[in-house]
Amino acid sequence: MSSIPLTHILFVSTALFFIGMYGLFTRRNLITMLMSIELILNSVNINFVAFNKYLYPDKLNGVFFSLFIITVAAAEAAVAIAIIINLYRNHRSIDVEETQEMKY
Amino acid sequence: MLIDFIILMKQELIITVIIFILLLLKIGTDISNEKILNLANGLLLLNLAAGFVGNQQGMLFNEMFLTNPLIVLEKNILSLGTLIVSLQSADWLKKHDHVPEFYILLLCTLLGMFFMISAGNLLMFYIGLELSSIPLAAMANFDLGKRRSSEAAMKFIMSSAFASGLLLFGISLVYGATGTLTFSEMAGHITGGSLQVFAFVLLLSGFAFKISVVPFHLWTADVYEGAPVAVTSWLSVISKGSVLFAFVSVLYTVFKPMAATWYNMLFVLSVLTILIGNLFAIRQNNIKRFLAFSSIAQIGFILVGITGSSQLATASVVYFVLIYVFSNLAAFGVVALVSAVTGREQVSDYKGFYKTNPVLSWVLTIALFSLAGVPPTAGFFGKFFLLMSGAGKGNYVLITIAALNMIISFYYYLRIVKAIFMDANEQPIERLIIPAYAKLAMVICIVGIIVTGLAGYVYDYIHSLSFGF
Amino acid sequence: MSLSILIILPLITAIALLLCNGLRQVRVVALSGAVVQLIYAFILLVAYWQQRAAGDQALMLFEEDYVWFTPLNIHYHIGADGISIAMILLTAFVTIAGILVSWSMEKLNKEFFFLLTLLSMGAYGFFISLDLFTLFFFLEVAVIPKFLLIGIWGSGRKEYSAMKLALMLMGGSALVFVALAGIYFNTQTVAGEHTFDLLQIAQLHIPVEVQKIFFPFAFVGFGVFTALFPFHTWVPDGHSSAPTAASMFLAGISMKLGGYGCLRVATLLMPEAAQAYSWIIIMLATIAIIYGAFATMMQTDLKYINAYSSVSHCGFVLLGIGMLTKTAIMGAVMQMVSHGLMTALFFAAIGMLYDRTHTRQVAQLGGLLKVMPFIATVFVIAGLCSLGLPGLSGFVAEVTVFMGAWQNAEALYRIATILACASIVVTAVYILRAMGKVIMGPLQVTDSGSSLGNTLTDAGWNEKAAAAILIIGILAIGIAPFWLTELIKQ
Amino acid sequence: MTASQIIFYLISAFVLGTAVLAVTTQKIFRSAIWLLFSLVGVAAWYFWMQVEFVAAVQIIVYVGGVVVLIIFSIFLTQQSGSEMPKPPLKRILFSLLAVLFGFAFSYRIIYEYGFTPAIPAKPFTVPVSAIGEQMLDTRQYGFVLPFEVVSMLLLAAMIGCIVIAMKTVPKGKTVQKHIPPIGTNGSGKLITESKDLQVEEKTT
Amino acid sequence: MDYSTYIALIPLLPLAGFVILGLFGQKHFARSAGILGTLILVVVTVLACYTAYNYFFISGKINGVYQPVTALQYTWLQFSPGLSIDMGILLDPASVMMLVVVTFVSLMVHVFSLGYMKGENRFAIYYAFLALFTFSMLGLVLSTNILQIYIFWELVGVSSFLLIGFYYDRPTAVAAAKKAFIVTRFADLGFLIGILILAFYSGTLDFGTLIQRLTDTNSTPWSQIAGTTFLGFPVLSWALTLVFIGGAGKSAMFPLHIWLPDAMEGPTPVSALIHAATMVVAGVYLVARLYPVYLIDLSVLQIITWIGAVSAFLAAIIACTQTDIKRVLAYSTISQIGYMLFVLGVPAFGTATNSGYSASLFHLFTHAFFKSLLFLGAGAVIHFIHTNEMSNMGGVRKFMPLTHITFLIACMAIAGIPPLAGFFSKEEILMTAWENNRFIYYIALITSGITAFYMFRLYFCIFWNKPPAHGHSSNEHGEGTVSMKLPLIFLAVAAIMVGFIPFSHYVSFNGQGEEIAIPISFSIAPVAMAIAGIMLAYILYYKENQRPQKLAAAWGGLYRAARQKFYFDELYLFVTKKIIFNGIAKPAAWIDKYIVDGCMNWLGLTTTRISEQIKALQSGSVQSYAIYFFGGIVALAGVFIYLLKA
Repeated sequence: MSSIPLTHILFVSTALFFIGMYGLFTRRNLITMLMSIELILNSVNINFVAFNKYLYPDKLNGVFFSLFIITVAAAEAAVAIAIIINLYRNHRSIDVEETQEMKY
Repeated sequence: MLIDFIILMKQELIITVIIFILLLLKIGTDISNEKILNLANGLLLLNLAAGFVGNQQGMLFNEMFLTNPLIVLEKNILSLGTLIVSLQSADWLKKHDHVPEFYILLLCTLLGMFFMISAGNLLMFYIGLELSSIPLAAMANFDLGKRRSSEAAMKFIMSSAFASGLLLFGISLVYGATGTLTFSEMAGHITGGSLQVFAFVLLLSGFAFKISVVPFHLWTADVYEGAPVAVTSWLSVISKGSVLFAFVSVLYTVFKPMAATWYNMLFVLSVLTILIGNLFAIRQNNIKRFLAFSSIAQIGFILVGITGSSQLATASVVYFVLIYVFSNLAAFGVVALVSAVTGREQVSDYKGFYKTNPVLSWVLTIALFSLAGVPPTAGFFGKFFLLMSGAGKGNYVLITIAALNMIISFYYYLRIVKAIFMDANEQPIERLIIPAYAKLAMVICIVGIIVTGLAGYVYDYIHSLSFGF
Repeated sequence: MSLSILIILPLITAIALLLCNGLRQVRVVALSGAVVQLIYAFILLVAYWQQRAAGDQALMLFEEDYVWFTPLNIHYHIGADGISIAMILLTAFVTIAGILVSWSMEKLNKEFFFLLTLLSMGAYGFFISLDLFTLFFFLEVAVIPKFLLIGIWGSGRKEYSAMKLALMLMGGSALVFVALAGIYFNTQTVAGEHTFDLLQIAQLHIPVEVQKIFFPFAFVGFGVFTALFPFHTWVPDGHSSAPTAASMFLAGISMKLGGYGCLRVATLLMPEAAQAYSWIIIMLATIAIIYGAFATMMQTDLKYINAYSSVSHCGFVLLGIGMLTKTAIMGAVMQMVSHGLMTALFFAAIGMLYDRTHTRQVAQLGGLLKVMPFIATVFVIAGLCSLGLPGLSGFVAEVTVFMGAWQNAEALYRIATILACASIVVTAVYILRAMGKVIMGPLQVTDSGSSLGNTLTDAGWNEKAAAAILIIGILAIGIAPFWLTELIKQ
Repeated sequence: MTASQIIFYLISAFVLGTAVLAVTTQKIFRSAIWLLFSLVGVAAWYFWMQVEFVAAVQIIVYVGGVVVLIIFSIFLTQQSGSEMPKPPLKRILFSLLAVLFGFAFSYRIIYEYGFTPAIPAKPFTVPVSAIGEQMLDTRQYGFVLPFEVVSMLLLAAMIGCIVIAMKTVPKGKTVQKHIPPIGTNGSGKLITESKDLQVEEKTT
Repeated sequence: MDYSTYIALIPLLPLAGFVILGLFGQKHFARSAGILGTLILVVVTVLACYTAYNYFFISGKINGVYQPVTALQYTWLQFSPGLSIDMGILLDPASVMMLVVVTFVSLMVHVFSLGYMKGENRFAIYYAFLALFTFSMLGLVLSTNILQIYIFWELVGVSSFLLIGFYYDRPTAVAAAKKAFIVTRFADLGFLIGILILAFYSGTLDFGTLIQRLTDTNSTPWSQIAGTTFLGFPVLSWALTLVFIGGAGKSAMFPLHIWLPDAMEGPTPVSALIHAATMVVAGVYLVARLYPVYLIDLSVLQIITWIGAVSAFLAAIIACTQTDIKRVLAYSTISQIGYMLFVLGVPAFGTATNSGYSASLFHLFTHAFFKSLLFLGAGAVIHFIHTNEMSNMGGVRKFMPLTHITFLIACMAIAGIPPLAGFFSKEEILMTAWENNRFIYYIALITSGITAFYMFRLYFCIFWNKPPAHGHSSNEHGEGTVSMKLPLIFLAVAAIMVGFIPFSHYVSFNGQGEEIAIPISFSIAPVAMAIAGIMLAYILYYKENQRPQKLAAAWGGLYRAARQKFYFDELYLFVTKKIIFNGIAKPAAWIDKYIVDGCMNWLGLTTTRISEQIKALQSGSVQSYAIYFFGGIVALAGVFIYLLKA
């Protein structure tokens, strides 16, 4: 198990991070954008846990951090969804391209 | 231990108590908006007063919570700002259905800010940051039926989530590179290698997002425009101020070994910020949007000050934020009042404002002058000291650019003044009756604008608490 | 003797103005404030002479020094030497005249006088500052009232002019700021601190290479205020759009802030750099003088004429400073005072004409001597002063500049001096053209030739008083210049 | 290549693959399901890394909470099954380029740094009890403060959600609150308030 | 002799008169202003004569010379130690002579104006201006300091401006006033620069010290100024030429003479005072003041000679063709001043005896009397006929016998008929010219003939020519008041008498006095010339006839050219309008408006334009915000990791 180099894990987490970012950049639906953000946060979680496990196993900083991230992410998602729902009520759409009233 | 706990964390505790009082009120009784407003403002005043009692230095919870007189002062500045915002939003809130919720959210963000400023640890910092921004997104949506309000909230929460994703990625890399989350331990591991620079940039972007540094500023204007004025003023002043405080202390303590790198970064960013902020502000027609871009430009000036990285710089930044609280809130106070009564927010609506509302006009004008940095308002002193501390590094190119940009910023502030005093208008904003709370807020702001600058004591005091390297 | 009173007096007046009700009160308060200022300025003059006579050889008298901002070693440090006293007197004269001239504004009287008083406060503060910070503070204090005065009470393209003026002046002060920062961080007092103190900096030697960097900033920065070519374009627009009193103030005092700053900050603190760059200054000043004069010839609006001629005249100030000889600098200071009074008088006269005829176009006016002899005479006196007639202040100042300038034996300086001398001919041409058309010739008030002659009135008592005050000042310098030279000799 | 390694790469491939699908599929509901899989994959990964507690939290919070929330909101806002509008090709290409470049850039930096583990690799055990104790510990390595603060965050988020997402009566009635004399003055207010309270109690 | 007790009153009394009449005249002295002004002048004239008497006869010569006396001196404006403008009163033969001339002529004009200007709207102002002029002129002649002379030089210029433009609602008067001021101002530019040069090298502005330093060949100033050249000419030559330009402008010398004929727009008494007797000779006086210095640099004196001679000749020719009687007199003035100047310079060609100085000032002295007489006479005529045009006059002798006689006396004086004043002074001039440069002598001789011709042309045209009756039969109008007659009589007496004063005995270059012996035989040629001129005038103009027209037609081009004043005005108009106005001023204003100001506006405009162009950055799409956000991070990190390694 320790034969898996840390960089491989980091490769995966980084890749996940950028997949999420890709989704954020391209998805027009706000909910899918939110899902992309969840991916990003997950990749960070992986990072924390992996660093904790591989590099600094004597303390649990990374693990705790990831726990808090999960919590915060949940809260964030809840608020975001509430906002999206309200947006839907006001705009009858959750397409990000259609919510560009304010610009320039 | 318990005494320490109570004394050192007094401000956070008081805020928490207030939150719960309001929560209980909300759940338990049917109480009129006016009463809640009175109560909330009273409690906030109490909180502010308590902030000045018994300043101590110390840390709690294994360096997760630090405090010292400067931090207490910073919190007091934020409390003061909160009080002013609360007073100003009274008129808007009276008509609103969710007054206690507004206060709860507001105070939660304030609490988050307090923890963020006091954080001695990246985890606390992160949580504080999120606590100060997630409820804000909800607050941005507080004009529930308004399309722009919900669009603003959406933009804010999306940008903010994305920014915190990047910030977290940065934090994870920092954690990976240093093995610790505690600031004091971290500093020893900072070497300025390329990974650390990358991680630093990610962290920086997190800060930069909150204080709207170009190119991380794009959300600002839209959110400011769409959000209710009270939230906008809160965002532009208190939220920014708190992140700035945290930013300075993180930069000066944790990343001190990388000073050469971040100095140049801030150089580039500050120039960009001032320039872009100014260029965009020139063109704005919505006064809130205009204030958004102007506040971006202000942040550019603050960055110039931060590059100074001396005791002077810290003091100047804190001092400027204090002044900025007064000036920007004075401006927003008028805008809020006008917006609450008439719903008009365009610059052109302010044409002929002086004819109908001389007092409000003067308040707005003085506030704008302070933002522009015109003596004898405090803004002049604030900007002067910021630029001076920036100049302390000997980088006069930066200072020259900043100073020349003052001309542009001057232009757009004067544009508003021109509209108020000089332009004719068929339908000027009608004569407004200034409610007592708003009046109080304005008086506080104007007195602040005038006294903070001219009384050298304020700056001296802040300087004596400051640090630098 | 406390110089702070000079700042406090206008401040009190301004606050009192805010509490006033009705035009009558406002007038009384504003005027009495100005009178008290003038009296105090004279008291200062006398006190100054007494102290000098008593053998006080200090560089500055009436010094007051309080720490303002400890961390940056900023002091509220004020004091006066002869030059300051002269400028204070100038300010007091122009202030009172300005208030008298604007006896009845069309609107917002209270605000008008308030801003005017504020402006005078800025000028006083600037002239007595011995700390660069305080100096800068007052320099900028004076910008905004100008903007408002022009923008609200002005005429023509007032918004454009007001904005242009404010922005260009702001640009100037931005450059000044950079210079201040540079000076500050390159000084080191004995105590190891940086300092803003003018007197201390003058004694500490700023390294030459540093001077060479920051001198242009300081000089151009202040130069913008005093219409340094090619940064003079705010002058014509600003002056011509401003209401009379504001024009008087702008040309009479504000432009002098720049000259004073060029002298006190740029030249005296950075003498080596001034030496090195003096040829550029001379060239720019000469261009301003000659080119301003020629540009004036083409103007058709009286205010534009005076504004462009101000560019030309302020060129003499810069020329004197750039020549760096004692006499020339003395001449520059005299020119500041003289031009301040003269141009204020000119603007006052133009304003009075405008109030009555509602036009400032030379082509639409004629022969006004017949219907308003007093105003016409004032106009003539101002014009004659402007073209450097001996017996009036303009000549004294100009000849001193020339004398001083000629002490510089290099060819470039000589040519510059000759060109500057030549400008007095051009000045004569445009002044006489304007005078010949407006004051003399057949009576004409509008372009259609219809005569408003009978409805036109001569100056009222307040206008007479305003003009008289300024003329007294002009004559006092023109007939007996020795007191002024004694005063500013230091 | 040990079994553990194989599992690792399998999980990695699964996570990345489902993630890619989640961000590319045109059907929103499918997208949510792919996300669910991806998150489960991550949870599996935590198991593989022997941080079971985190894995459990991951499943409970994400799979059981967030994704469900997302699916609900999809139902609330969307006709499920319908295709989502495609983003313009330019944006796709541009984003792809940006993301690939960003990935190359970041990973290169990370790879160069190497993150070599401490040589005597300590065993890494995460007993749940330790987590529990530390979470509420005020001493060294205690996390009680962030725990409490996060609770405030959750409270705030909850209140925020309620205020925003809750259906309110049409604005017209509530606005009239401060104009006493005309029309439905007092009653309108009462109705709104009581409704608020009812809904709130339910949610709490 | 102590002069300081009263001498200051001489200039200050007229000043006081100016102030009083200027401030209160119109209100309180509307009628009595003339009397007041005249009384002041009487006092001043008495004082001046008393001073002259004291200077020449009481103090007399000390060590064989009339010592210059600095009666008063105050430092007025200190430039640097040693270099200051002093206000003072210098008495030496020349200045005392001028003092008498100025006060006397001024008094005459004051008196004459009592009648001439009676009923004028701005009567008090007129007297105020006269007083101002008198003050300035007195200050000028009494100057101790070269800048003092410049100051009063300018002041007489402005008084002249004010008086020419006295009829301010006449556009021609305004234009003439402007022209006079601007042309002399232009010349003064030279004067000023000359002063600057002289002051720089000598280190002083005081006449005495300056002359002493620059003439002492052993002194440092001398060696400095002698060793310096500019554009190939010695600096001293430059300085003196420039100073002379100033003088030439004031004295209306060719080619700066154009203002003087136009200046006749002013009231005639003013012309008599300013543009005949006093101010216009200031140039001569200036050269005389600095004569010792000029003597060092003979080349400048030669220039002066030529300019003087050419002016004398050309002006005389132009005078023959003019029909406005005042213009004839104006050109005659130019011509006479030409005499005064060339005689100052002419010794430079020959053995450099000093007699030129005396002769010049003598002519100045006599000229003042007969020329002001001529002007006042012309004024009386104009007052009577209400026109300046010669063609409208004729046969006036019947109505104005006194004027007729005095005018004749003056004409004879200027023509150089013995034993009138002009004869003596002109004789001295011709003698000096003869001794030094024959060519100049012949020019002068011919000019004197022409002078006689045009003067008598004037005389005949006014008083004879046509029969008397053409509308001006109102006998009672006649000669005007006593106040207008008295000055004519006084001046006529003076014009007859002053020639007999042994002028060179009192006023000479070195103060010692000199004897100029002129043999009777020498006088034959000039007197013959004069008589020939008079005869010619008699033939042509005594009776109305066609001869003048025929003659004019015969001379064709020359006549037209002279009639058009040799096209000088047109030339100047071309230079000022086309070159300076269109060539410099217009482009300057254009550049200022469109280039300099354009740059500033462009800056502003560009800023707003850029602002407009970059607005797409804020596209409103939260996704593009995120992309910029990420782009910012990558750029920042990339730059600082790979490009700017700390």
